[in-house]
Amino acid sequence: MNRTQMLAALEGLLHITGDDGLSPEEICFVFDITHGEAIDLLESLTDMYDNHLRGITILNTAGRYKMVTKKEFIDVYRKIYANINKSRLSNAALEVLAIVAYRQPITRAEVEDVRGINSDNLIRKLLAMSLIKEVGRLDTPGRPILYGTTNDFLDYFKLSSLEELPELLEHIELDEEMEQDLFNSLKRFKIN
Amino acid sequence: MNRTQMLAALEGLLHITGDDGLSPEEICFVFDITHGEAIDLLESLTDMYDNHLRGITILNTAGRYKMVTKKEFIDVYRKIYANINKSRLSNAALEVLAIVAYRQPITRAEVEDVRGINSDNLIRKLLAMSLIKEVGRLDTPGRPILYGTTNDFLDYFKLSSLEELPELLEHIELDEEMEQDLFNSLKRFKIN
Amino acid sequence: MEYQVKIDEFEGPLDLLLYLIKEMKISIDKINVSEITQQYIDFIHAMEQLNLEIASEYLVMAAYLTFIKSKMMLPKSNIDDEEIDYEENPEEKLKMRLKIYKLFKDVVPYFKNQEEERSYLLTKIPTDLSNEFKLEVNEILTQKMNVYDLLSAFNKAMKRYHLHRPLKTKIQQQTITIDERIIQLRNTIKEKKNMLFKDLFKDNDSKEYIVVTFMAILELAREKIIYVKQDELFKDIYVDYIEERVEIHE
Repeated sequence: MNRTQMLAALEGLLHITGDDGLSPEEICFVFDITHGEAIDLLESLTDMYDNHLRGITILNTAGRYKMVTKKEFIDVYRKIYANINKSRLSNAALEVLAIVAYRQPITRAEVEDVRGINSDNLIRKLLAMSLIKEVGRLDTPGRPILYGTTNDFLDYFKLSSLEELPELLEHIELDEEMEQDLFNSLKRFKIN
Repeated sequence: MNRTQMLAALEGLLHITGDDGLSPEEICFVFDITHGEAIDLLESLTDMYDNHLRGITILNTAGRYKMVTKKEFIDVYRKIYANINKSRLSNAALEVLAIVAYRQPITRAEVEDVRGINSDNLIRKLLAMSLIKEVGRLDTPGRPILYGTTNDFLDYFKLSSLEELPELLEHIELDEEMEQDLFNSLKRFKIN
Repeated sequence: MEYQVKIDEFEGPLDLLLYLIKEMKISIDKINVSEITQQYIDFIHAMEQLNLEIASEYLVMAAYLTFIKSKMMLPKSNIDDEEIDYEENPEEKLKMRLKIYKLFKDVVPYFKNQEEERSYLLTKIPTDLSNEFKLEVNEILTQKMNVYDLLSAFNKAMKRYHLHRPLKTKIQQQTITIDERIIQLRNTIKEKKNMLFKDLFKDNDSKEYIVVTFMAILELAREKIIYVKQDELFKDIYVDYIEERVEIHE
């Protein structure tokens, strides 16, 4: 892989890793290059973004490099953000709601583990909209709050009960595994 | 805001919205431009990505535009995300999807008539994967559920809309009317 | 006749019929029901002899083919009345079914290809802006959503969860292989000549690192590069470097 290709691949990699970003060590590992070469690649890419009128750039925080938007267009971002949140649930809020609905009762930490992203504000928003509520506390250190869905949630999605939620793939696959186990044990039974 | 700035801001917007992407309507709203101008901006940005050796590009699926990595560096990304493009649908599942896609809205019984074999489990799985969904019920005894494809379906197969599906009759010496006849006759035709 | 394929490779009786037709190198329009019926039944018998499970639909089709075959052998005049309209030619019906099924089967490679192409294009989690911009609470949700939107959102989160999961562990695993650890340990122990066993584990407490280190120690001991000793049960374990013996050449 030549340098130009590495730059393009690094751009792609920074895109996928999003807010997590990349450490120089991870870049060394991926391209099999030295630390110095990794830093050099990052600097070249940052220069490319800064020399052209681009909307994104690379930020180095706490030793990790991440792709971020430039501050100058913040009003544009605010405008779309406000609009998305006006008449409907944002995809992010819907995602949190879906995780709570299917995995309830669930703690904030568990929601964040699935999403891989801080979800504090979204949980507060859903609470304020009374789509979710506190349903108890977990009996572990810190006694974290457990969340579940509300009757308003059922109303909003026109459900008479939680059983009406569409089935999850993992349940179907579990069923199949159990069937397979049963089938195998039957076969064994036959032989003996 | 001039055109160059709009391009930069659009790049930032696509970065922020990530997997959610942007609809042309949202772009019109943010920049206060016409639909044609929005499409034009998107095309210019895509050209910029394609003309230079860049790691990212713009994809249009299900009518939304999103920033994605280019295919060519997939092996690099696999080093970090081991599970990239591992799971694939079975031929049987693809058959069911193809039938639903071309014949929607369609009942399970109709799918099974075409395939000549029970497809209950496959339909359950495709529902759970949110590739198909219930779109209504047929007004016949038993009120069977009608299925159709979802936006996730379009995204999963890199389609901007259902119109993009290839012509089904391309390779067969039947015209549309004949095919409809065949299909109608199928409905009356039960082997058991 | 020996069969190169097994019944579980087919998606159903129609798929099996299409295979047999292809093997006979004829088009659907040219099939001879009597011949294809024989082939089909022979195949089913062969599979039964292999004790393979055969879905009931295959047997229903066998019965149906036999029915068509027998019907065709009857003189035409024996079939009468109004039902003729679509009952008159079950052979044509079968051909139609095969053609329709083939339409969809033939489009499967297209979907397969699209699925693969899409899987190469990766995207990112939407940036969380709720800290930057104040998150307003919607008073009324005007845009209708249904449970499928909810399911879709859940699936998206799970997909991402599975995709991103191996990120950290994988890099950790890859950072140190047993061979690399052997070299590291040999150099460290050589330098210090004598070390506490437990000190070899202290720079990293990940499970992978501990396992890799332990394996490396075993390997070094096996190759007689180090010597592991313990004076008494539950006492500290020491690791000594074995000085290279001077090879005496004859």
